[in-house]
Amino acid sequence: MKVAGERTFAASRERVWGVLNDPGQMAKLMPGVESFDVEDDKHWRANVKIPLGLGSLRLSIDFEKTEERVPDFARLHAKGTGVGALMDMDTQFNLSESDGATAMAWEADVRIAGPVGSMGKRVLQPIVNQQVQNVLTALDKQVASAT
Amino acid sequence: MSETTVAPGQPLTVEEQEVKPGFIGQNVPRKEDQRLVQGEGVFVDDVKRHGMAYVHFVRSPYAHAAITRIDVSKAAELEGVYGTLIGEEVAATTDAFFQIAPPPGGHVKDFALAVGRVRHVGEPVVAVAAVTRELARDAADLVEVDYEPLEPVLDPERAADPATPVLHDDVGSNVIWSGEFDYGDYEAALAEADKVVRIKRLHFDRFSSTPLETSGAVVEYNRGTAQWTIHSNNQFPGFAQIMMAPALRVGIDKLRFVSQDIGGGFGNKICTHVQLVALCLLARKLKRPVNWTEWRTDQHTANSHGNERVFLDVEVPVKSDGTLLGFRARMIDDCGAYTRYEPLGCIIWAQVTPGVYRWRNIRVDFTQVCTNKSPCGPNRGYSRMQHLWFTERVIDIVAHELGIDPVEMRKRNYIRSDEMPYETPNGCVYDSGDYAACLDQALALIDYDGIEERRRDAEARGKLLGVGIGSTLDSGTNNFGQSTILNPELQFSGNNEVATVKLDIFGEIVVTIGTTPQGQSHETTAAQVVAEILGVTPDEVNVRAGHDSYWNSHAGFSGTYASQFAVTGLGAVKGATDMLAEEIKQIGAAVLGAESTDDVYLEGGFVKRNDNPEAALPFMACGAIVNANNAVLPMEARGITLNCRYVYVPPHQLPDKERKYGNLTLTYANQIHACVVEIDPETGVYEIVDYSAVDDCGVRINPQIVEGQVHGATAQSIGAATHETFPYDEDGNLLTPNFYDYHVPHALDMPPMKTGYVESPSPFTPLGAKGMGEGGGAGISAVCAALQNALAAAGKPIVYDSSNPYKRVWELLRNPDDSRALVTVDDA
Amino acid sequence: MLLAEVEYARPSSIDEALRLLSAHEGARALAGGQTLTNVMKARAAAPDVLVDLADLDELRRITRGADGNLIVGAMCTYSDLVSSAEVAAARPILAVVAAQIADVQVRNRGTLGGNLCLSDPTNHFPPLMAAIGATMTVVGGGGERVVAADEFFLGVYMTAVAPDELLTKVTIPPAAGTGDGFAAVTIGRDGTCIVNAAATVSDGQATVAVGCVAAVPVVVRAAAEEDAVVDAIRGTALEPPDDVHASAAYRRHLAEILAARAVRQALERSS
Amino acid sequence: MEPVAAKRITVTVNGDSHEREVEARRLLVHFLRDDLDLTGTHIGCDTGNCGACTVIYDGMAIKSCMILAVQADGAAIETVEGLAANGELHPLQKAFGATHALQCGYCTPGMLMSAKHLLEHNPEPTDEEIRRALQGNICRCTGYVNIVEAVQAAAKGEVGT
Repeated sequence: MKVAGERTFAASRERVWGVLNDPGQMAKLMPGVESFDVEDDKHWRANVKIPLGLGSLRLSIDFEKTEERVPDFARLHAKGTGVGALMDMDTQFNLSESDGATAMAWEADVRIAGPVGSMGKRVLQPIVNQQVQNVLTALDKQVASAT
Repeated sequence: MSETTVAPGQPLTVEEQEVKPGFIGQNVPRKEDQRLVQGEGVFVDDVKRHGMAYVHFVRSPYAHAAITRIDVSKAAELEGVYGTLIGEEVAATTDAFFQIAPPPGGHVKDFALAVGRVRHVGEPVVAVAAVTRELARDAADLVEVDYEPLEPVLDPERAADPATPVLHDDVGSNVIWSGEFDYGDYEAALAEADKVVRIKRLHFDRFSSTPLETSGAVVEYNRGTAQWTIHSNNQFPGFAQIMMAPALRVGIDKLRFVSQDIGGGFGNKICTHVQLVALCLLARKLKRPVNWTEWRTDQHTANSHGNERVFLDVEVPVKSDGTLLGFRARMIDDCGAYTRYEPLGCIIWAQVTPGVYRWRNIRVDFTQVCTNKSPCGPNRGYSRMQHLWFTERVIDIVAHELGIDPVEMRKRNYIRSDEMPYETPNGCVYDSGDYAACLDQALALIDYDGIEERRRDAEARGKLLGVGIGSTLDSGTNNFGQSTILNPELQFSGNNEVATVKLDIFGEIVVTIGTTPQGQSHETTAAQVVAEILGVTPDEVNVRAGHDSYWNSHAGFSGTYASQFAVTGLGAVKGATDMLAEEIKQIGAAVLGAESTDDVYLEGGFVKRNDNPEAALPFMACGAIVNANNAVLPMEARGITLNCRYVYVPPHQLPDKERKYGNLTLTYANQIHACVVEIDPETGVYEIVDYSAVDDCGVRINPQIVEGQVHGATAQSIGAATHETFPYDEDGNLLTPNFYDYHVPHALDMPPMKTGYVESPSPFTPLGAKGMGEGGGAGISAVCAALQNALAAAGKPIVYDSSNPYKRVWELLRNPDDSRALVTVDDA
Repeated sequence: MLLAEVEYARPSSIDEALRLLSAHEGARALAGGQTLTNVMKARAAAPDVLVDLADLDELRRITRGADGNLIVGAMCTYSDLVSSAEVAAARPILAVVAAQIADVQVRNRGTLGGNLCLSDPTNHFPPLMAAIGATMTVVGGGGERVVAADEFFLGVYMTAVAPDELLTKVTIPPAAGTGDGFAAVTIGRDGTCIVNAAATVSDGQATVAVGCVAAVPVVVRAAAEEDAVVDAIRGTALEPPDDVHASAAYRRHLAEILAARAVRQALERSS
Repeated sequence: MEPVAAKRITVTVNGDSHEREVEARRLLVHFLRDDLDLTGTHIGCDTGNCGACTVIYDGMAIKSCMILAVQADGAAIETVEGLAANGELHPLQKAFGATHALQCGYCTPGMLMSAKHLLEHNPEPTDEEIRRALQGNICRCTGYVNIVEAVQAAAKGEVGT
């Protein structure tokens, strides 16, 4: 399932880049993070608990930064495993600065398998959209508060 | 025990077909019902054994991936877990299943569990056995499997491209089988044609009959005798044994198959030998009986789907009056990830090469490929359904494009009753039938003459009304020799079924058949035939329920599949009963002092002298004398056992492998369906408002049961034509893995159904009957044709797919030209 | 399918239920269970504790308030709504829609509260509640609060009801002078909704809520004419999910057609 | 009263009272089939769509795969095994046989229970009402034609003994 969008921040490209590439701040972006471990600057692992009305979905997600061109482009691969679900995500963003504001063009390809996957896109797509919104809102806050 | 068989090729004599009026042809109540309406049937999950373990399969979440690590330790440590089974153990203790395809397609390595690589979502990777169902499921969640995902192959049209990843490295490509079928003189047909209609692409979608009872088994292993008892709902034990025994490296008699009641099969329960081998290994390893009951989601993701087929570059030479001269097409069949009954689908369609039409010049380029989807297998109408849908779609499109009335078009091209028996261009012989008469009845049942008025009435209500016709040929009693056209090395041909009929010591008549019925009422119809011949009532005939290979009343092709019981099963029952009748008469004649068996007859459970009916010997006495008092028998009568086993063998010959020519099946029942739909042009939502199905299966042993088969098969094809489909997303996830998204017609979805019949007795079968269980395919064609007809008023889009959910109908309404681009008509 | 291990309690009072819900992390209220049980069978969700509301009779009542409002307890089943004289008198559309949900067996168990708290995008009731201006009474440790339908649905499977709260009743204004409509395209007759729309018209104004096109019902208000409503729907620039039953474009199209049909029904019933 | 992972329950099935200790997660259908050996109630799907497991629960037709056994504590349940009385088949059972309303027989117990529930609430149903009442029960063999006929025959008392 592919999702993509554009977002503009009233901040310099360096600041946005800083937030996006600081694992510690990344952790704050993700919904329901219970623990976050940094193995090295390219590999992180997070245990998240995504809230669903029917009981939350626990996933352990391994992140790998597969490509990066400071200060405007990075690609991430994320592989999540949990009871009832298997998540596989490729995401990338492109930053461009114009008169003080930074535009972020992002896209993500999310694949979900397992029983949760069998619940159907009808349900999953809105859930993914929701989580993406949460991340972006959190990102706004982080960028605003970052110095 | 006496035994007789009919030698292949030996024609059945005429008087063998003459059956006295009596129980045959009557709606006698079903013997099966008494237990089934009380919930006293024994289905496979009802079988329980002391200390039985419950098995759960850990299945692949990926369509295509390498297995890099399997760790079952956490699962094994869970209290209540008896043990596990993984691919390496399977590969070490069994051989890969026998492959029907010749090399290189035959190099597919198929094991009971994935070995090193998974090839479809839902493929079993690990088996876990525990003390309860729930614990087995819990333990499965503790099994750790690491996968390295590979690019999935999902599009059959691109599977053969060299650039596409290969599923089975030993095969070297994704092509399982391919061959050319060339009959008549296609070039001459092109030359003779006034017009040539070309259709770029037609698609027959995946679906399955999804029997309400999923697959399952309870397997016991006897360590002392090294024999397995397999209580299962497998519907073709003969085939399962042939597949399993070599894989398990044991003799066939080590595999005892037992079943009583089976909750629907429709072909979908033929290929469970794969899971059964895993269960046999577990039962032996764990030293305890094991129970496996497939979940619905597993049935959808990993059981046999009906073959998906694409028809490309279709070319139809035709005279301007609509006379069809022939057709040419490229067909690509998608058999999924593994070949378990395949590539038989590559030849089975050829039983009905020209459909019900007088097409004489045919050229088909047929290729079967594998993809990362659920393995395919027989599904009610197996392989013929796809092809017959193609012929009906072609007829309908040609009629619409040439502006010829579809009814006229069909009548002009139907094979006529006066041409029966009719030899097709590829040497198949249609035994009997009157397609035009069936069509007339079907049209009368939906009041075809009033259709234009109903069309106007629908228009007034803002609806588009359309009428469509579909046909099907239900070819039954396969000649397995057709498999040698695919693979000349195969040693399969002909067909057979076994029945044993005995008169027991206290006079009970006991019938044992080799079949595995799943609702086809074999106990009842067998009793009708036996009662007819022995002069008793069906109530006095005890037919054993189900199948048990230890009854020794089965043969290599025993089972219930491919529309043949009325011929093979009842042929065997009739043969055995005729033998028993003769023996009873011998005893009677001897005891009653008659000259010969011609001087006595059977009536009401007695042997009676023709000249003096008062002189009568009860069956009970016959049974007692032979079984317990035979010193009184004259010497010449002492060979009599009153236990007669008969193997029915149809008069098949080996086909010509080079020409792909010969008679591939014995009988051809047919059905003609007519359907009226109303489409809401704003939404694409449509409703079937009128429906008729007319059946001709020769002599109807039990009309009510025949009609029931027509109803059921029609419901399945209406489901397939509307909402039942198995689509996959770009990652190879099945999007309809359960009945929530895979919508099966329920009572409110089904239209009022009108049925009629024509009886054209088969000249080739013992009772003049024909197999008829798989005739429903006509419904898919009828619905497609009705949609096409209704949409003619909305830009004449082409109905190009067998499955037409609302979204597709809306697309046809929105962009009629997209589908119109599929068709061109050229002057030849 | 088989559930993961779970604990079970059947409280005899709302307070007891609330205590259990707040005392146990991962506790979920169990109403009719016609969806929750299935999701648990698939192990797509695994609550640690199920708090069965079956014994809370006060949640099973259907009454009329002094103001004429219809008050439906959260544990009332679809069958209760179909056969209720109060519903027939106050807001018949509730019974009309309830009778279209799934099948007899499910209607005998499934509850209004469960349907709303589940907030599955294909459910019938969320758009209906939004259109007819129902309000939900939610109780928790902090006492009781009333939430309008517009604010009640937060996302797929997510509502304003927190894990330690309960939806106790739904208050629905009487039909007086208004007309209601409901239109849906379903998979087979009375099957799962592909798109559905509910509408209410009163004094020339229409409130229309469309379901299955977003995480929560999409509500528009416009003049009570089909064209105005269609324009309003178009104005929301829907981005519906694309799945096995319908493309986004098809859902977008159906949203307009069904909204118009729901309004047409509502107009017929209001006059 | 604290949550429990297992519970001792008492359930009346076809008039007989049964007391058992069950895990909280055990579905009623598995309780009937595996614990009480009442295997006439079948399972055909994972999602509560097929109705093969339909039983009558305190007078209501429900699907026993969407309710836990512990929820049924104190309930009175009727299953297909309870339809026939003193060796006499229920009129619906006779009608199903007489009209060939079953083939494989797997959906039949659920169909019979849904039909019984219908006739208890609506003794003279129309064909449309019968189809609506059986909508939650999938049959893959009969196309429903003869099932509707059977329920109609039973309603009209058109079945002999």
